[in-house]
Amino acid sequence: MSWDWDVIIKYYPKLLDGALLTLELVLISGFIGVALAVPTALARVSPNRLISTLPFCFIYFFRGTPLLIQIFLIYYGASQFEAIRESSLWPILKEPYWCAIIAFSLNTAAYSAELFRGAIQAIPRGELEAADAFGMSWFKKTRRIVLPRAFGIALPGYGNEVVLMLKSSALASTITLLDLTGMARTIQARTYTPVELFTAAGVIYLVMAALVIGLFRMMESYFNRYQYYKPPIDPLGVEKQ
Amino acid sequence: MSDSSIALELVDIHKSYGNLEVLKGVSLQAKDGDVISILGSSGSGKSTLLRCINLLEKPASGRVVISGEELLLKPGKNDELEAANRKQLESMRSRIGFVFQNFNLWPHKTILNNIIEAPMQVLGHSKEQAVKRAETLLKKVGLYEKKDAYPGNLSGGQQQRIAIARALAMDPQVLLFDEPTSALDPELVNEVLSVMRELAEEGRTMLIVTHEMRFAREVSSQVVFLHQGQIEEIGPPEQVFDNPKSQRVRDFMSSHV
Amino acid sequence: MSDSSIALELVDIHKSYGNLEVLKGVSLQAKDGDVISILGSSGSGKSTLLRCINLLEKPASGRVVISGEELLLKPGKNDELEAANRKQLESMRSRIGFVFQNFNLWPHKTILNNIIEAPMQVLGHSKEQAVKRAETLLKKVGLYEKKDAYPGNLSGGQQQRIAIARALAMDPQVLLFDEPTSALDPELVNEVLSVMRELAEEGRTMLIVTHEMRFAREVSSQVVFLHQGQIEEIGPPEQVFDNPKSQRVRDFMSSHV
Amino acid sequence: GDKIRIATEGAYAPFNMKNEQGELIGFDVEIAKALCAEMKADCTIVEQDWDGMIPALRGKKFDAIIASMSITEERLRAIDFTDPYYTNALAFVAAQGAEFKTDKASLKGKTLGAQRATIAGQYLEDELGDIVDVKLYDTQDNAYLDLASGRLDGLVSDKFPAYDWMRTDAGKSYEFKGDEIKTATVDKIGIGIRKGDNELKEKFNKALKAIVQDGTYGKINAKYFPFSIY
Amino acid sequence: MIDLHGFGHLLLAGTWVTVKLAVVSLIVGLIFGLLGAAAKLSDYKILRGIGTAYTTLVRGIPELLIVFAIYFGGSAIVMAIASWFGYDEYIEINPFMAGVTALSIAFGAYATEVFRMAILSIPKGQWESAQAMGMTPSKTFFRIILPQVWRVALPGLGNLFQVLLKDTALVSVVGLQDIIRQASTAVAATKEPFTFYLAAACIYLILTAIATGTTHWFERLSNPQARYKG
Ligand SMILES: Nc1ncnc2c1ncn2[C@@H]1O[C@H](COP(=O)(O)OP(=O)(O)OP(=O)(O)O)[C@@H](O)[C@H]1O
Ligand SMILES: Nc1ncnc2c1ncn2[C@@H]1O[C@H](COP(=O)(O)OP(=O)(O)OP(=O)(O)O)[C@@H](O)[C@H]1O
Ligand SMILES: [Mg+2]
Ligand SMILES: [Mg+2]
Repeated sequence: MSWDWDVIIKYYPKLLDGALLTLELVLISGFIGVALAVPTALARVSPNRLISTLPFCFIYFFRGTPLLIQIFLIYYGASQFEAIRESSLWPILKEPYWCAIIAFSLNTAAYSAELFRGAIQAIPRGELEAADAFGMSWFKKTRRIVLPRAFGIALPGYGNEVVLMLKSSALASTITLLDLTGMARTIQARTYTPVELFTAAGVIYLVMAALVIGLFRMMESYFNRYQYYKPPIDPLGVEKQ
Repeated sequence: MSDSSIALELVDIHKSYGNLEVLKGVSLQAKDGDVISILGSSGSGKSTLLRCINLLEKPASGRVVISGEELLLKPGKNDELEAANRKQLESMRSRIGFVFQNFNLWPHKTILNNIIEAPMQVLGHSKEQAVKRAETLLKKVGLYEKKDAYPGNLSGGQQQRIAIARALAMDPQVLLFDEPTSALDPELVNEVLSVMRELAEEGRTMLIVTHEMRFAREVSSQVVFLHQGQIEEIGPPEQVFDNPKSQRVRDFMSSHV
Repeated sequence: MSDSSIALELVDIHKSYGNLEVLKGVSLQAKDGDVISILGSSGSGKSTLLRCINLLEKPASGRVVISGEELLLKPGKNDELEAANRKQLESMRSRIGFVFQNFNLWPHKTILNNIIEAPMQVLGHSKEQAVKRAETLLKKVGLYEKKDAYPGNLSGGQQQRIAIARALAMDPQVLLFDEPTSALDPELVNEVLSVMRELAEEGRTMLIVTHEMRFAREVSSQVVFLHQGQIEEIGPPEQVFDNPKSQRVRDFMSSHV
Repeated sequence: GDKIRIATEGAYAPFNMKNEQGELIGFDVEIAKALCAEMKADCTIVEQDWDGMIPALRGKKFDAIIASMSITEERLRAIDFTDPYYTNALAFVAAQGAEFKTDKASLKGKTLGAQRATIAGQYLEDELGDIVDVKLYDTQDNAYLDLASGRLDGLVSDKFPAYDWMRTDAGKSYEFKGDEIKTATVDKIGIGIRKGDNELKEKFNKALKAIVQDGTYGKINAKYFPFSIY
Repeated sequence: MIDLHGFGHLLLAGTWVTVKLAVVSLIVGLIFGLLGAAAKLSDYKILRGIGTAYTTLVRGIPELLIVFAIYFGGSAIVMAIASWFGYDEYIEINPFMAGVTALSIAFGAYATEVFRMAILSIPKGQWESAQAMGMTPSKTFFRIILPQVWRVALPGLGNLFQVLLKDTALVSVVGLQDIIRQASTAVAATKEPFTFYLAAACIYLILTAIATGTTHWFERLSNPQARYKG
């Protein structure tokens, strides 16, 4: 078998289109996911059973079942019911794009919520007591102390989650979306060059993942800079003389 | 110390950890400008008492009154009391300064940010205002040049001074200090002492857990001796130090030459 | 104190954090049975000096000799020295007891397990042997009944006593104490003092960072005053306390009435 | 006789699938068994996931693929095929009673689906791509589901599996529309053989001829379809 | 309840495959993760480089590719060596071993990150107090640090285990029949996707309940002081 560069060159723009859709799906569901995960995690650590049960079930269900099945049930499953097809939700649920966003967001929300829960519980108690002792309200304490601190602890785990989400977004192709994987499959069905196309797509995935990993490295060294502090060039030494 | 209204009142505080009864009914009154030192051997419940005042520990029973306002309590889990009104608890806590025995600085914030955090977030001070006050305090405790360091980069005594500055930044009416000079050298102890005198003169009320007898003697208007979860002796420093009624206190004092 | 071979020798220790030069050449000698107190104001580098001895901090230059055996060092990263021979470092460390300023107990182990861990793992003692010794020590520091508690369940002073017991359990020849009595009440300070006297009589060598002048005076054979990264004054307690040569030391001492 | 290992997918009813006991059954499997009987070979039939099929054949995990695999240019670069053992046909499928004419004018504006990477999918894109909204699915089953959900007006599909589907509960209210579709290349199904394994290829070809001639093939065909698919 | 048309026992067989794969890969993967974290936190630049390359590369490429590379790449290499000695038959790499290898390499790369952060979150004083007593670095790590690391790492590892449980489906390309593969063959035979996918989801939920229970028990175990009463 010879390696066919022409195919890659010819279809690169299309692959990039696919990559763009992949990025779009990951970014949008990533943001919605975090927005859902934070309150979920906070509710999950509540000592109040009434408040912590619902998030527990949510996390349990969406972590517990395969994303493939979640997408399948949302896209194909929901549409089997007359009632849903008649309802006002149908214009949204009809679109594979929104079904993918819904499934990805809920899935990543569950995984991220579990990470944030762990991080919140890993904060030493004394640091929270210090906030309490100043009369910070629950909301202020959460916003100013708990979340920033938990964020620093959860970052690498969350980086994992984003990379995993990037890769599992390939499942969007099972509901007719032309994301990077969907695009590669469609093109190769025509050009008979699976190796070249999947390699090209693989390289794009690798580049995107490397970017995500690099971004998280940077965020980590920024948010956890207190662990790496070295004293500044001594301005006082100059002043003292 | 002009007027003598009651700034802080504790009534019959009880507290247990599991089967260990740590506080067995402690009652105490402090007037504006009072400085009360709390002595007692290690494990006698001094920290626990202080922590019960602002409900960091939930007492089993008892009442806390700050400047005439009673902290509203209701029965919670495990036979412990909890705040009946969150807002009230928060507002009370914001008026009570607390210096922890192990400092509890926030490791992910710089020294300056550790100090301005609560004034900005709780009292709603502007950033400039908070920074200005923080810098004054940092100079006072001699750590201005460390303002951009993180707590992990400080020596023990430096951390303790930051913890004191952080509590003072809130400008609280009542201050609770849990061994505030344990990591300080004698010079710094003197400085903390003079800061406290100033605060007392401004009419603030302080409860100070300490093991430094000299410090307690010089700063306090009242000395309390805790023993086995109860107040063994209470009185002005001269009485407790030089002429204690209780045998236990006499033994304790004699060990300190 | 029968023979007077040199138990610990530090030669010209330098140490910087970034551009902050903390130790600027500290040299010190201690003979068997010597008890050396290290005084100095907060941030003067006392903890850093102690930590350099067993290489918890990597000095920029200098030599450390323990009982005639020199700690082998080689240049490492950032212009700092590091151990040239890990095995030697570990064996030396096992012969040096260290009590941390902030205790550093292991929160996931019970008090008893905190104490028996190193004797079993490093010295290879059997469990019975280690437990027996640990229980003796726990009784000595008055915390036998807390042996199944976790560090998080202890008061500050109790934790400090465990930290001391943990170091003693290794039966080390040289002991480094970083403010071992900061959280203790006067009675306990006296007890620690008498423990240290016993240890000195057995010929062990101790370096003690402390802010308690009375303690330093009573226990030490030598007193060292650190100032701006250097030894400002060194001598027997009578000299340093009552008749210091240096103006700085005189100021410092005068603050302690 | 010889030992031959034959792979099939087990997920393409009615050609290859599994029964409740987990045994492989279906048209492909019966043909495979008939061929083996004819060759007097000692055959084992193994199950292999579709994506790993060609690599595993090349990796000598088995010797032949009888899994309704179309003979395509692309595959011919990697493996060899025997003579075709059946010929596929395409057809439109839509709901019974639906207004669905198959001339281009009437198809205009409709949403049609097909399985990706199949002749049907290519036909849709090439011939009707400009006038209909094309949706491509990973599996034929998903395309059926979207027909049921109403997202699709109709689909273009291999005729035989669709025929089988229409006999199940899920497919019983659908029917073929119009005539069989004429495509540029005829979709022939063959037995995949490792390149260079000509001896085996010839054996299969001979056996195939034999079972078609002696009526064994016809009997198997009749079990599945009331029309000839050879 | 739902009618599985007699395919239930196949799903159970798939469950057993999934569980075996997941548990073995978890154990091996945890070892990879610890080694990876140790490398990334090491003082040596080369080790850090290797760690970074491992996590970036393995997390960057699709897991399916790793499975392919190990299984087909592995057997190709073995066979190339064998044919050198004149042995030309198919040599199968045990699919289970290949699956475990691939899944644990992938799991390890993600676990590396979780362990690394958990280790960093342990206060420096914990290392120091052990070292000050002359404990070796490995004793310090295994006796003092690791027991405290679990509490911080468990939620992240729990997540990864959930992903692993589902990634076992990738291994169907090398011929292992996990839950998803069994479910989809049942779907192909019966044309009832919802029945079987829901059944598969239920099985996963049961497995998850067990996994979650175990993690929570382990989390409690690694935080003993919370349980101490007076
Ligand atoms: N990790 C670090 N990074 C940067 N600076 C540090 C670090 N640790 C200590 N320092 C600085 O080094 C100086 C000496 O610290 P050290 O802990 O030795 O003081 P000390 O004499 O023990 O003081 P104290 O009596 O308060 O414990 C201090 O100014 C401190 O801020
Ligand atoms: N979380 C806890 N769980 C169980 N017991 C506890 C807990 N906290 C404190 N205790 C016990 O309660 C008693 C009182 O503790 P407390 O911290 O109030 O002592 P203290 O008077 O402040 O002592 P110190 O002078 O040593 O700080 C001690 O015996 C301690 O072991
Ligand atoms: Mg205390
Ligand atoms: Mg210090």
